[in-house]
Amino acid sequence: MKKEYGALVVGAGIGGIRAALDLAETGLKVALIDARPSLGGILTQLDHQFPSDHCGMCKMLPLTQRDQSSQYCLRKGIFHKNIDIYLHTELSGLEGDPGKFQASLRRRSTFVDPTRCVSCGLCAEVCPVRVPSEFNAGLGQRTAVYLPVPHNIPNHYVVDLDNCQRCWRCFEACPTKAIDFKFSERKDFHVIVASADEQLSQDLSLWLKDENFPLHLTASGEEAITLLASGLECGLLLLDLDLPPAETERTLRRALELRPGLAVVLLTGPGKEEAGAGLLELGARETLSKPLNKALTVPWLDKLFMRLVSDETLTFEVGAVILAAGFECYNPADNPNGCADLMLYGSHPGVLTSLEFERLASSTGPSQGLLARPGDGKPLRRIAWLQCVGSRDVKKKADFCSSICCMISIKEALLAKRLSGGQAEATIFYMDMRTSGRDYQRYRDEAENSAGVRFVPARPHSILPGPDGDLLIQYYDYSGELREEIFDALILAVGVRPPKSMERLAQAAGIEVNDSGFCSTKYLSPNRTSRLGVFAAGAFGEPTDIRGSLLQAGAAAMGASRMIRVYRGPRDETPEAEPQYTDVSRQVPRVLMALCTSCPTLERNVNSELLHQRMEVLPGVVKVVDVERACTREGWESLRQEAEATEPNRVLIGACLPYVHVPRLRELGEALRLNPALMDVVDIHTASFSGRVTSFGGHAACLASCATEPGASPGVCDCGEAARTNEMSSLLAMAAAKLLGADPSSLPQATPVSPQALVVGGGLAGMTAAMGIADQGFKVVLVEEAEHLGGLAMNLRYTLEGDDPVRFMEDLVEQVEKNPNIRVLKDSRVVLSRGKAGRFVTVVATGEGVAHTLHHGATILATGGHEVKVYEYGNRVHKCVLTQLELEQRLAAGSLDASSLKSVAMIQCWRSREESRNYCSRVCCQGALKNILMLKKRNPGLPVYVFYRDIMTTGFSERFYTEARRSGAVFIRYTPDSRPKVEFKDDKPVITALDPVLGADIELHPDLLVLSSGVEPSDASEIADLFGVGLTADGFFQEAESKWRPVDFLKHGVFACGLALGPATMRDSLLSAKAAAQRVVRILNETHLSCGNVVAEVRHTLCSRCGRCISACPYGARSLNLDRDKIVVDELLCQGCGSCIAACPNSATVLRGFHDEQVMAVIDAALAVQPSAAARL
Amino acid sequence: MKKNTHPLISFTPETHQHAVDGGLAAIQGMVRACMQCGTCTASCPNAFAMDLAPRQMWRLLLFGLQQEVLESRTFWLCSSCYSCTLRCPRGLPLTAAMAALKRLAGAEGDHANRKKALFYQEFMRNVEQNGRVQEMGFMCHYFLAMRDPLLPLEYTPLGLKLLGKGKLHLGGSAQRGRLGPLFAKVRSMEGAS
Amino acid sequence: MQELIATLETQSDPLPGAAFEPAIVAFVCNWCTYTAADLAGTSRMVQSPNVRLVRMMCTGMVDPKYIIKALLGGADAVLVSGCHPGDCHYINGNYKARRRVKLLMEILPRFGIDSRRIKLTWVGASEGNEFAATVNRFAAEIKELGPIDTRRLPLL
Amino acid sequence: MGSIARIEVKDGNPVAALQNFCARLLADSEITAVLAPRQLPGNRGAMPALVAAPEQLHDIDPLAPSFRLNAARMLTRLTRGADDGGLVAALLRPCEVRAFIELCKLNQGSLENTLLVSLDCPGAFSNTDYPRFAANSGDTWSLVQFLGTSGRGTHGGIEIARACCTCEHTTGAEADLSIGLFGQDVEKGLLLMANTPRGEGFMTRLGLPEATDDGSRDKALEALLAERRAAQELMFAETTAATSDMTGLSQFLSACVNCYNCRAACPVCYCKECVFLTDVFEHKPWQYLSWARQRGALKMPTDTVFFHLTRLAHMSTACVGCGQCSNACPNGVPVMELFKTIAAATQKAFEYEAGRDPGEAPPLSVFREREFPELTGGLD
Repeated sequence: MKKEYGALVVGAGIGGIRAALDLAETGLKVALIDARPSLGGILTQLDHQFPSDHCGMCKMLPLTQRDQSSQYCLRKGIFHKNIDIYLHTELSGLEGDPGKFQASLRRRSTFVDPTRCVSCGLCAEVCPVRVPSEFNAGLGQRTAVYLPVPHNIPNHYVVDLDNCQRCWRCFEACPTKAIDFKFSERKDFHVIVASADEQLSQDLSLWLKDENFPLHLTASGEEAITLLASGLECGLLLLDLDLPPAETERTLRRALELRPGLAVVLLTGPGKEEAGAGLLELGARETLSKPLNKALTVPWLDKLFMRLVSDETLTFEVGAVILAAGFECYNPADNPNGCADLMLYGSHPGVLTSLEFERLASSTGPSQGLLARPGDGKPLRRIAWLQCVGSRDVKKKADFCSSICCMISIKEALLAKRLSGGQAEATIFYMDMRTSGRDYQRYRDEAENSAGVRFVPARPHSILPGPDGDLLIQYYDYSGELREEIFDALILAVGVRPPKSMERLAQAAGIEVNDSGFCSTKYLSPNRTSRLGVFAAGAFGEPTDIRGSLLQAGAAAMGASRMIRVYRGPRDETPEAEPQYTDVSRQVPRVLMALCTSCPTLERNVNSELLHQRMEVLPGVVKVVDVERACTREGWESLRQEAEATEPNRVLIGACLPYVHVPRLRELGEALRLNPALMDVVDIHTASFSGRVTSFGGHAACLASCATEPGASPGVCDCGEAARTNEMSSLLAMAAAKLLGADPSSLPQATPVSPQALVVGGGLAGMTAAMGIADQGFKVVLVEEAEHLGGLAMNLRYTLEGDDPVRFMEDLVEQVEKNPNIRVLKDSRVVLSRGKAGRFVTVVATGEGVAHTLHHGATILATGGHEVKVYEYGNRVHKCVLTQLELEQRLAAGSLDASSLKSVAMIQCWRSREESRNYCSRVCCQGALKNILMLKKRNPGLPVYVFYRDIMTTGFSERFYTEARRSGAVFIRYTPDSRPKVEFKDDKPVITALDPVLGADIELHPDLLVLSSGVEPSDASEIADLFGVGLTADGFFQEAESKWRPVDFLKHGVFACGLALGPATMRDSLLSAKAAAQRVVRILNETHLSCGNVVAEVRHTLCSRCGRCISACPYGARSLNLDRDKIVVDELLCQGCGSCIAACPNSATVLRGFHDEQVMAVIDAALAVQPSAAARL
Repeated sequence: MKKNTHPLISFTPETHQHAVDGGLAAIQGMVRACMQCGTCTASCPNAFAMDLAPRQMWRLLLFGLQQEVLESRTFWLCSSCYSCTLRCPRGLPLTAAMAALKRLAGAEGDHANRKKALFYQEFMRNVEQNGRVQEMGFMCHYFLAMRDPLLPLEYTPLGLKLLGKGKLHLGGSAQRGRLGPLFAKVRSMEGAS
Repeated sequence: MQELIATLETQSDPLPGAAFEPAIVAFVCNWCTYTAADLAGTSRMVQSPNVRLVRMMCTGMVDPKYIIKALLGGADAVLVSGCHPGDCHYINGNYKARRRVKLLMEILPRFGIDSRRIKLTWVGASEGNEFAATVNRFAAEIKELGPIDTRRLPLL
Repeated sequence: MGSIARIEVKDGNPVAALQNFCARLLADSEITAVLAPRQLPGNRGAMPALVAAPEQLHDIDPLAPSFRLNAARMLTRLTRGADDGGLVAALLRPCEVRAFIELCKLNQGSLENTLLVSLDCPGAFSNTDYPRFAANSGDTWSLVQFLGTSGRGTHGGIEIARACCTCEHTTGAEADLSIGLFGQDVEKGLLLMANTPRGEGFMTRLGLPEATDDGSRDKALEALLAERRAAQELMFAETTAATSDMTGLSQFLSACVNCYNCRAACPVCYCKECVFLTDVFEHKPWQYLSWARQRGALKMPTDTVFFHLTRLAHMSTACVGCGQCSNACPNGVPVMELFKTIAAATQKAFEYEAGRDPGEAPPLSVFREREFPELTGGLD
């Protein structure tokens, strides 16, 4: 099987999904694979994300042309017409060059046929195996046949062959025969044994007698080869290494020549390890140690057989590859130094990892969201978090910060408070609280000040068992006092590690990994791996949070998309045509109802005749048909034929798992030329399963009647059947009522797209974004207010990582200015903008007073920021006071002689991380370290004192903090309550401050005082007004959603990136710029943008123009057109939430698919009393 | 210094320079990467008896306050259990630094420090020879080394008390000399680190 | 149409003395509670059969009319359930829904519709068990409360 | 407290004094017209008239205890989208002022284009009662006597409308200017009070003599409000008792014929067309039949209770209690009683008062992230 895809995305966590969506939305076909049997990565296990402390993943779904993808909870799964998903699949090799890679994949069988499995769970009920559940992070058990994630769509059971005991009970229990252990193929699986060991041959033939494998015993390699050459359909060759070495090697080579890919297993004895290793390299599959014993050999052989006949190898031709294999949580039990016991992890039930805590707090977790201690079930009321477990620890091979744990712990502390109704006391023990995101500090402050979370800067080391199963934690506080506290639980904020499969994956993809085992990327090309055409997305290249992962994924998608376009030539000028549907708006509704009869439960539990009869008399229903197995292609084919004959203009399907059928409805729609919005699938399966004996909306007749029949148990009697039939009729009637009222008129006309982008701001982010768009063949106008391109980044002289930012920026400016697709307007500003996604008209005025009118389909705002001006602490009065950036420039220019200095002091977080600039600027810690290391390089003995609150060296920049410490810089923590005081004597600063470690005041007389003043955004209020977007309290752009839509605005078609969006390093700016560029390409790539099927419309004759809908609309999709005095809806901005329809008192605004008439008819149908059992027929 | 008395320590670059020139520089180098997490203090079984918690001592050391460091009895109380070294997330050779401080104090310190250094030296020599402390022999050697005729009198009440409770061993040991190789190994390891 | 009437005529009144089974109409949002309900269903969680789900895109689109219609039409109770605060797929629809439910809570109970018959809950997409529990608790509560009299009365 | 002036009354005729006042307004260059009640021919009461010419002011009678319709809706037509810069001065009852403010929040009218002048309101007779009152006592003397009693007691056996008896918003401090009657000797003079910057501006320009507040108005008002509140409590209690269950409500509304006059007369029911008159409620024949089958019998026309409950949900937070619904009902359904009772509850629930403050957003248009925890059992 060989398929062609635009891109292959490895890893279907959020990073992979984001990258896949970004590419799929631009029309590229994407293969999305994951080694796990489920989608969603680690986030399937995490229910709560700050700052909302719930989920919001669905906000990642496409906003335009949204009917191309699923419209349901993204944690449950995703469907997109351009994405093919392959689960349980790993990349095994990547050959070729960008534009035309040959990717080989190995797809491990789950042994369950997804087209048959109805997730009834009978298999798991009979499975005798119990192993720790991965989904619940080991808190709880699962069976060997299990649901990997209980809430996925589609959700099919999988067999974990490694833990299977081969009792075949699941096979027998499965009502739909979905489980396939290939019993029938055993007789064709010939096993050849080449061994001179007679005992072994005898044993094998005895042991395998009952397994039904044809066994061929040969005493030499020659014989085995002869057998193979004779055309025997051999499945496995067991090759004994006790045969002469030359013979074994020859046999192996020959066997593989005759049967490429043949499984050859080496039987090794003591002393043969080396020979075995050599033959493995030649292509042998694995080794098996002699002497063999039956208890191990038979299951092994059996499972090997099942793997060999069930697993698949896939080959794809792909233009580019995105690696988004995510990360794994550090397991304290894995610690090579054996410190797990010190933490009591694994030995005390109250010591949990943060992942385990997340599962405890999850309503799908082992305690269903009840915060109770595993083991004794004690409610958790005193909980401690211990930061940096497995991070920032050189002894645990982690000279990096995991970046996510601080915020996770704060969130978990708040979660604990919430879940316990405010009763839980939460304490976080930390070294530095790394709240290094735009709004993170405020989140922490709220946790501390409003919610009462306690933050203790200490690192407890001794965790001891306390009384009553509690934990005793001892620590020295900053004053040197020994403290002991009792806690119900200790949560270890475990750091991240590269995925366990990293080595294999890196080898298969041909990429390099860094010292920490993550994918190696360069600081200033963060989305690239060491191999051209292979990109890193998500947290694959550096530990990062959701927001960072999505930015990284967006950037990777941009890289891949650009690569594909570059190597595959200009884009296809004839994009796939949107399906054309027949206009049925003038027809009388004709509903075809199809009921799936594939499930045995349905037949057994429902009175099908009665159901048919009831459905046939429903208004509008022209025909009710049975479809066998609607879940299969054949089923749909028969349905299509039925529909072609009946010519309905509405189709209602009663089946199971409605979400699964969404893609099929599209196909059926295309075949019938009927809009899928006029079709629906109802889950009748769940109702058919219920063993209950009640009817809806009336009185349970059956209870009374059953009572009259002694011995009749509920659910078996006819009344149970009647109740189920009632429930099912009611569900179908409701759906039919909704379909009947569905608006068949065609959607508003699609908006033609102006294929040009406008980028406002010519700094690093703006230029990068412009390049990202221009390189993909679209015109860009880049507007810069200043007379030169470059912005803030032009002031940088060096980076921590050793790059040359000056050169980088000069190159970038040159590339931008030379790019034929980019038109640069310097000394210019936007004065007017109108329009919507796809069609903006903007007027730009240049310094000379020339006005340019631009037509563009999308806009990127990258207005940047600057270092905060310092007017306190003697800056601009005393020459000895500098900002970090000024120091960097002076050091680079040589105007400051480091060797002449006697001591230097730095103050971090100067006037930031407190109101009114209550955010971490992200760049100052790195800036300070950069300067420290430069000073120390030039004058190693120079004393440097750094006053800091928390050092925010997230990710791999942590190692520079270590380096700065090693170089001898002294770091002194201060709090906002006791900040260092600066006075000047003889023009020299005198700093007095409290050293919290010593509990003593210190006084310094440095030559130079360097202030980390942080960054602030350029004043963007005017631009924000012009484009109808929002700003945060700090003047940064307010994105649509800080985590899930990090570069979007609520107003679609306008995007932001760089420093204007929030404090950012060069790397951050590059990532957000590339991600934003890809979002723009997504719009420009279309010739027309059409809206979704669920979209709001105004009935102008009824409208009183009160404007309630305008303020109710969260997307700004509505406005009052003053010229026409009408409320107008921008159908591209409208996401179909229906806020407007509830706000409108007289239904002057309506939502397609949810007209009042429809909803009220559904309510009527829901409340219709079904005939009772006694009265049926 | 456990109570927050906030004494004013005044730094000038000059005192720091002096410290760097002195013997302290090498020890500073051992603990420079310290980030004051306090794991060492938390792990130290003797921290309760120390006048400066280990974390505080490293701090003084990094500030270059040689006198304050050497006046402390903290490093003398280090029993070389290596807990701190094992647990330090920065992988610093803390026990070695303690030992280095002992040596520095012995070499450069004042009378009080010499006294402690000698006590420590004699204690360890005694242990190395006997496999455990032979209190009598140890004290005799210590008194001799101190060359202070009045010193034994200071210890007489304590000695009698211990003797009364049977806590003073007067001599003779089957363990004699067995710890030699162990001490040699530690010496070589500390030399290497 | 004749057939329809004919079928409808086969219905009989509830048997006297039979246990009361309430009819509950649940307006649930597409993104959170509907998926939770689907999860509860596909996971075969035991849940009360008394609830009919009416899928809305968002609780913010639940018009007060719908709730009034359901209660007058004989629903013994109405459940409105959506995403947790801060979680709304559409930013803030659930907050708007909360105000509307508050409004109806001030109106309908004054006419003898017990306030317990109107319920607002937040159930996230992964909280299948929470949904099942909510529904079961609610159904039990309404069973206790007895049937609403709008079905019985010759209402105007 | 803004400045206070005195409107002198000559010849014991306050109506003439107010006509004169209107003339002064009209003389101001900024005022293009005056909207005020004008006597209808044949003692039928007063209806608003838009007077642009001063000589047409002779029939203006803002004091007639006739309240044929709520003029707020009329004023919205004069102000929404007006752009010529001139102001319409409107002499309104307090409930009209408050209804107008509500309508402005809903973008139906504009406070920018009007000078709101409210009059202390002693109450008015229903449309059917007024002609009887006027026939009995249609002269100035009886009007002065009526004003003196502030609408208390019966006047020739005729009581003022119940909405007015139970009204506690008898003054319109929300208007730019208010005219004080209570506690004044209306044969001698009336008070004019400025409440807004615009009101202050006009006060200066009108050149009326300054007056001081001697407290007599507040005292009279206090006494009146005490009675009104007591009456209101009684009405609430009666209505609540009568409609405490669905049977009661059905009886209460039983005379309703679904004519929707109440909603047409309601000043804050601003919809161009009520949803109950749109295709949403144009049911198919089979729907009626199916309902009839479900319930056994179906009252026609349908949806009566549904209509009133929905209307309560839609407008009770904006209800100003003017009573025009009852006034308009051809079948004597005590609509006002029901709506005012419920409105008191819903407005209290949202700490809202219809018409109190133009800056106060309608409760269903806004929300807070944390509120009403009792609805969800205290859980987020």
